[in-house]
Amino acid sequence: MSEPRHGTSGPGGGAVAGDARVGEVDERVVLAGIPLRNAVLTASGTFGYGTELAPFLDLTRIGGFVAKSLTLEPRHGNPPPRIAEAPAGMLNAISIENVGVKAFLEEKLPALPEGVVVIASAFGTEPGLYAELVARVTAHPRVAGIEINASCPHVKAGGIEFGQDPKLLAELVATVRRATAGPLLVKLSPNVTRIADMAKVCEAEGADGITLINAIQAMEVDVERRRPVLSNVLGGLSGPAIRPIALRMVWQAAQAVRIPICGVGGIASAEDAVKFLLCGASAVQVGTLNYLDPTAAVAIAEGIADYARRHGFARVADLTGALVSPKGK
Amino acid sequence: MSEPRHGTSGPGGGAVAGDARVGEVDERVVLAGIPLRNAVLTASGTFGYGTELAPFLDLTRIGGFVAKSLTLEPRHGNPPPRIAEAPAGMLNAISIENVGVKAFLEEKLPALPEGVVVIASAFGTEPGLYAELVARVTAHPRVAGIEINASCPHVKAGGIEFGQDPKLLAELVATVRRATAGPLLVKLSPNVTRIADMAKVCEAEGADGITLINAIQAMEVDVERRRPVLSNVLGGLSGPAIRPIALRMVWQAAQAVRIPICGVGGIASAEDAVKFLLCGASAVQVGTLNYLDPTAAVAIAEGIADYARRHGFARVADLTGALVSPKGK
Amino acid sequence: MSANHGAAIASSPVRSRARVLAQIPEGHGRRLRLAVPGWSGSAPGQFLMLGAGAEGSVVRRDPLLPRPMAIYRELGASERAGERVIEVLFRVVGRGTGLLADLRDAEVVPLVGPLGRGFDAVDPEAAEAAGPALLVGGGTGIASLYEWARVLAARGRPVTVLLGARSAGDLLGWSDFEALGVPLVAATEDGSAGVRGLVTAPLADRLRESPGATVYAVGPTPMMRACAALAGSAGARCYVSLENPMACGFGVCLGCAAPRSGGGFALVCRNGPVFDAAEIDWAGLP
Amino acid sequence: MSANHGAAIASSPVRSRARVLAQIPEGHGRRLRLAVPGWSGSAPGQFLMLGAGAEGSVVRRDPLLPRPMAIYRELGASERAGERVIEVLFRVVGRGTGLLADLRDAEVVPLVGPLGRGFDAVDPEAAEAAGPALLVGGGTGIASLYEWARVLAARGRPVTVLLGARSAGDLLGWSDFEALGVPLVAATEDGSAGVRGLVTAPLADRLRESPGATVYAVGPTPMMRACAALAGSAGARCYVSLENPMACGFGVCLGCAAPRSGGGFALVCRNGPVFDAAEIDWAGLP
Ligand SMILES: Cc1cc2nc3c(=O)[nH]c(=O)nc-3n(C[C@H](O)[C@H](O)[C@H](O)COP(=O)(O)OP(=O)(O)OC[C@H]3O[C@@H](n4cnc5c(N)ncnc54)[C@H](O)[C@@H]3O)c2cc1C
Ligand SMILES: Cc1cc2nc3c(=O)[nH]c(=O)nc-3n(C[C@H](O)[C@H](O)[C@H](O)COP(=O)(O)OP(=O)(O)OC[C@H]3O[C@@H](n4cnc5c(N)ncnc54)[C@H](O)[C@@H]3O)c2cc1C
Ligand SMILES: Cc1cc2nc3c(=O)[nH]c(=O)nc-3n(C[C@H](O)[C@H](O)[C@H](O)COP(=O)(O)O)c2cc1C
Ligand SMILES: Cc1cc2nc3c(=O)[nH]c(=O)nc-3n(C[C@H](O)[C@H](O)[C@H](O)COP(=O)(O)O)c2cc1C
Ligand code: FES
Ligand code: FES
Repeated sequence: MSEPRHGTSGPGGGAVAGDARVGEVDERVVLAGIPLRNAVLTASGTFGYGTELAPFLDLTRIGGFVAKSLTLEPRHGNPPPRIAEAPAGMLNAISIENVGVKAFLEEKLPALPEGVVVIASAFGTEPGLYAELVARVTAHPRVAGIEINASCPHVKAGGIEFGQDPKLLAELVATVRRATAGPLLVKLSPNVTRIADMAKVCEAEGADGITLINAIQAMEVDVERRRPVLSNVLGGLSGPAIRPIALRMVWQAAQAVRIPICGVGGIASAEDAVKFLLCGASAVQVGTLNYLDPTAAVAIAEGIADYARRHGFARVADLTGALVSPKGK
Repeated sequence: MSEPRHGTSGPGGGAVAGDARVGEVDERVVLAGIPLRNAVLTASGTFGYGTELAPFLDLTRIGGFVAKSLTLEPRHGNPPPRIAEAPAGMLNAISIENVGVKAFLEEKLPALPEGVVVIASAFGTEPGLYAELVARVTAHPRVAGIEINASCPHVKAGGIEFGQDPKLLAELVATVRRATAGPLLVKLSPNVTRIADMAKVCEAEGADGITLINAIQAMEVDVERRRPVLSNVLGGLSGPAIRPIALRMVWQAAQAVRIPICGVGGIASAEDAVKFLLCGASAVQVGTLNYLDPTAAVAIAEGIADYARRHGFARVADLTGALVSPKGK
Repeated sequence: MSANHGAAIASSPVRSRARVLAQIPEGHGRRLRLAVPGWSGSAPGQFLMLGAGAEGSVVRRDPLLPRPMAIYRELGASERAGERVIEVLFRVVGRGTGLLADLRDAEVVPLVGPLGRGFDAVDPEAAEAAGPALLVGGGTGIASLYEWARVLAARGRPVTVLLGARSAGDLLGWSDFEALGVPLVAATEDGSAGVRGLVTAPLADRLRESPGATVYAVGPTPMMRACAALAGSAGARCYVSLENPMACGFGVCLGCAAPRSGGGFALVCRNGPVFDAAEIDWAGLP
Repeated sequence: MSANHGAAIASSPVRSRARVLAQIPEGHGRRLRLAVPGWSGSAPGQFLMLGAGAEGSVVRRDPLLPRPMAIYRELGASERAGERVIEVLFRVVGRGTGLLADLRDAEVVPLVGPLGRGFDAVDPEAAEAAGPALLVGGGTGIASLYEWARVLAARGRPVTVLLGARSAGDLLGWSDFEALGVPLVAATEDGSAGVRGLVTAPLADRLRESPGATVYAVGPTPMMRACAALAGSAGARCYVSLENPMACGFGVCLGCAAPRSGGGFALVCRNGPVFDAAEIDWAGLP
């Protein structure tokens, strides 16, 4: 399809199974209370502050984007090298370099065209700092929702990430929940034994939704120099390589909680995106692929609608959890 | 190099930095008390019982192989489909189909040529069953050592794997340790929050070494049929895609324990293997690559020796942990 | 016992780097002619594992796995010593076959083979039997039957080849089969060649006319199941060649398991790909 | 403030699918001529992100990332509407450039560009300045200088081009620079062309002879650092173009950070790749 079409068929209406010609597909989905034009968002850290991608795609043709994770103050990242290539993926160790909340609210948001859905990403070293940041960002009219990046090492807990410990995570979600009445997504770390347990914690503490997964902790070595490639030694693995792991985690989380899930991890095609929806995601995020093809997110949104039409779904929202009888595992 | 050469240079002897012509490289390594001709083993479940690969490579040209995981009784695996392709990798859900310990000892081992180093892999649903199996296998003169596959769901602990819970793992290792005085490796599950904790448990309970990683839990979906590709829904991701994750875990474990580590996960070249050695592995295992190229393990062993020579290491064993000043992370 | 994968491989396989001699579009499929160093021939019904795409100057790991392909024809020694020429017939259905279709002359593709147990190895009576042989091929399954038809005809067996496909363009290798000079029947779903409909109809006729016949059927699972049923009710033996997804092709990944009627699993790559249809639990095949 | 990546891109970039017009081996390197639909030209010093290999019928995800390449030459409109022809010069040093070397005529390769801030955008005085311009290229860094030399010469600036490389075969684009008719100096480490030794020696001479000169140096980090030092002691401005590994090329992955002398980081793809040498913390570059 060339243009996203809305409403004309509406809930339940329209399409006939197997027939691609009749019926228009309703692409709209609602994620954690955020109404989206379509199910495709772009992932934090892969889409900057939105304007960078404007030369390549119409920002109003995607569901929205999650901005680079913010800290209260502007922050410099790690020294180079910060990235490395990996089989069907890449490693990164940027460490939340960002313009800070002030510049985000006063420079970045106003620079965006009307009608672009922005989800702010919050990052901090203590629950209180997350909460303070969220309180400041949530007030801004251009912010449709907030995603908290739980992959930050907790200062007081010796390097372990909030997202890796149920107690730390519960404290973080509860604290942030008190700071905003708006849509709140918690982005989980994949570096855990049982993702379902972490999802339950988010649900219990009042999160409106879960985003998973973040990049998977990994390492690369330069054998000629006999050194780690990244100055930070460890980095996050992203890209197609991690997609089957992300898909598994989304499916496991979907079995465990009722709150909506946003699926991220290696999505490189509409077919990939559909897999996440079928496994229980209400929306998806495209990340690393933006680097290869900054126009990809729009094409993926269109491809999802085509899939829905071919398979007789009147609404993309109906694809969520439409996997046929998976054994409970 | 055409043939593995032994002893001629000996510990410390021989090579001169940067000069590839002088000095012979001693390829021998010792893993958990098992003397190996070279540092390259092949991974359990990817090399059958050895004889299957005999048409393709000289079994005495590799360090040895880890046989398919055994259970006390012969066992059928999952119904098809059991495998799926993934970006730079594959998924499998075989579930330890094997000939059972009796046929292994009486048919498989005797069928192997002299001089082939065999490590048996033990699998069970309870520590007692692992121990009984290990006791029977350890007695056989052809068994150089035992690797216990800790990626089995514990029957009494509702699906959680031994390798995912420190207490279950401690009980398993302690029980099996009492069943054998021979070299004992514990193969850990990568589906954990902190691999270092699991490595420490193995060391504390008397394991002679650790093998990591096993395949990473993952999922693939057939969008046309809207079903999981695998009959078992979930499967294990292996191949190059997981190499940066495996390398990270080997490095983290090496920082945490003194016992030797055998590195596995996506190794597809000598360079890949060297990365694991530099990060602290005493030996490596080649897995999925055997499917693509059943001759690869020998070429990788030769390539490691070439690397050692080019970089002025007299012994491949000296590559273990030879990463230059990685930041403690 | 199904977990015993010790069955012997017919002729010892090699890992080799094949040279592309030609890639010839053929109807809706392609014919790939390869010169394989170290290849010492194969038995009818055996297969090989073909790397997914050319071995370029840069190794790429996506897609990762090799693709199982029947050895369609053995064309004998090439002009280079120790090298033999073989052909593979395939259709582009996904990424792997898409990359095979991109192979250009003189490019190199890694392969492992010959693998598996062919018709002679699985059918103990094939060597002596004198009764009529009905070879039924559907879709790309046709590729598994050419060498078998040639060998049986050479042994003086009365051979009839029945090929079924969606349309005329899917009747791969048709002229090669014609050249064998054996009775040849085509059935296409759109009637563009031979009789309209499924190949099982002409098979039913032949079974009635030829008592003591043996059926060798290779094609989509439903077709093989139907052939087995027809043969069964006619009291004829039926052998099939299964096409499960494979990772290794030589018995170590255990990924190609097919359920046995007696319970447990057979390895298609090692115990097969040719099986006595009665051995297979057809309901358990995906 | 280094975390502010708002700097404007010179001319608006496009994502396009380029057609390979020719791939010409050139000494130890290769010249790739591309026809780029939607391309509207670039400023000297800008670069593009080139997909690692041809866009085949099958999408392969290994290697994954595109490769940054300088826009060596702008050859104007092609015979097709809305399409322009550009050239890239590269050397095969790894997997990505290995796959670029495999590109054949008429194959398609995805690209994004033009990207980054070129010489004019970074050197405020370049437009008006009349002093001598000393362009120093090392290795593949030569590729970033041709268009700049052409533009400066057209503006009537006294331009001298100094090219350094390991040996004559690494002096990519030599004849193109000759055709510009500007003073051209070569230095090779093995003496196979021009003066033997590093290009910094002739640069030192020229700096002495040409007061008020501006140095534009592109090449390996040690070379650029040396040029910056020479220029500094001669009281000349020095601009360099950095080559950090990149994932996106347009300012969103933050992977290409270079340490600033003032502290913090600059994004090579967005704030650069051209920088005033004084802005860079050379000790902090890998
Ligand atoms: C013993 C044997 C002989 C075969 N002989 C032929 C032949 O002569 N000509 C021919 O065209 N095809 C043949 N096939 C089928 C062929 O291997 C598959 O069609 C092909 O692997 C899938 O196409 P693809 O790789 O492009 O699909 P992809 O989607 O890229 O395949 C993805 C994965 O699924 C596996 N797969 C998918 N479908 C099949 C299938 N039907 N059979 C086996 N594996 C599959 C692939 O091996 C790969 O691992 C044979 C299969 C087997 C097992
Ligand atoms: C702005 C800019 C302009 C460039 N212009 C040219 C040019 O005109 N001609 C040319 O030959 N080369 C140029 N390079 C360098 C070129 O991008 C690298 O040599 C190339 O990416 C690495 O080769 P590879 O991909 O084969 O190596 P690989 O080993 O496959 O690269 C692995 C990863 O490291 C990155 N990488 C490795 N080395 C470099 C490097 N030196 N610079 C940047 N990224 C690197 C790659 O992008 C890739 O992500 C330029 C680099 C930049 C940043
Ligand atoms: C270079 C880079 C920077 C990233 N920065 C962030 C970030 O600031 N906050 C965050 O929540 N996730 C960040 N991510 C993770 C992505 O949002 C995404 O969760 C992950 O990359 C997996 O998706 P993908 O495989 O589609 O890229 C970053 C990823 C990359 C590659
Ligand atoms: C098909 C298949 C079967 C496997 N079976 C076993 C097994 O029985 N026991 C075991 O410990 N590991 C098993 N593994 C895991 C491998 O030994 C190895 O740990 C894992 O595949 C990662 O290494 P690789 O990426 O090199 O394959 C299996 C892997 C595959 C792909
Ligand atoms: S394909 Fe690996 S065992 Fe059959
Ligand atoms: S390369 Fe991505 S920000 Fe510069």
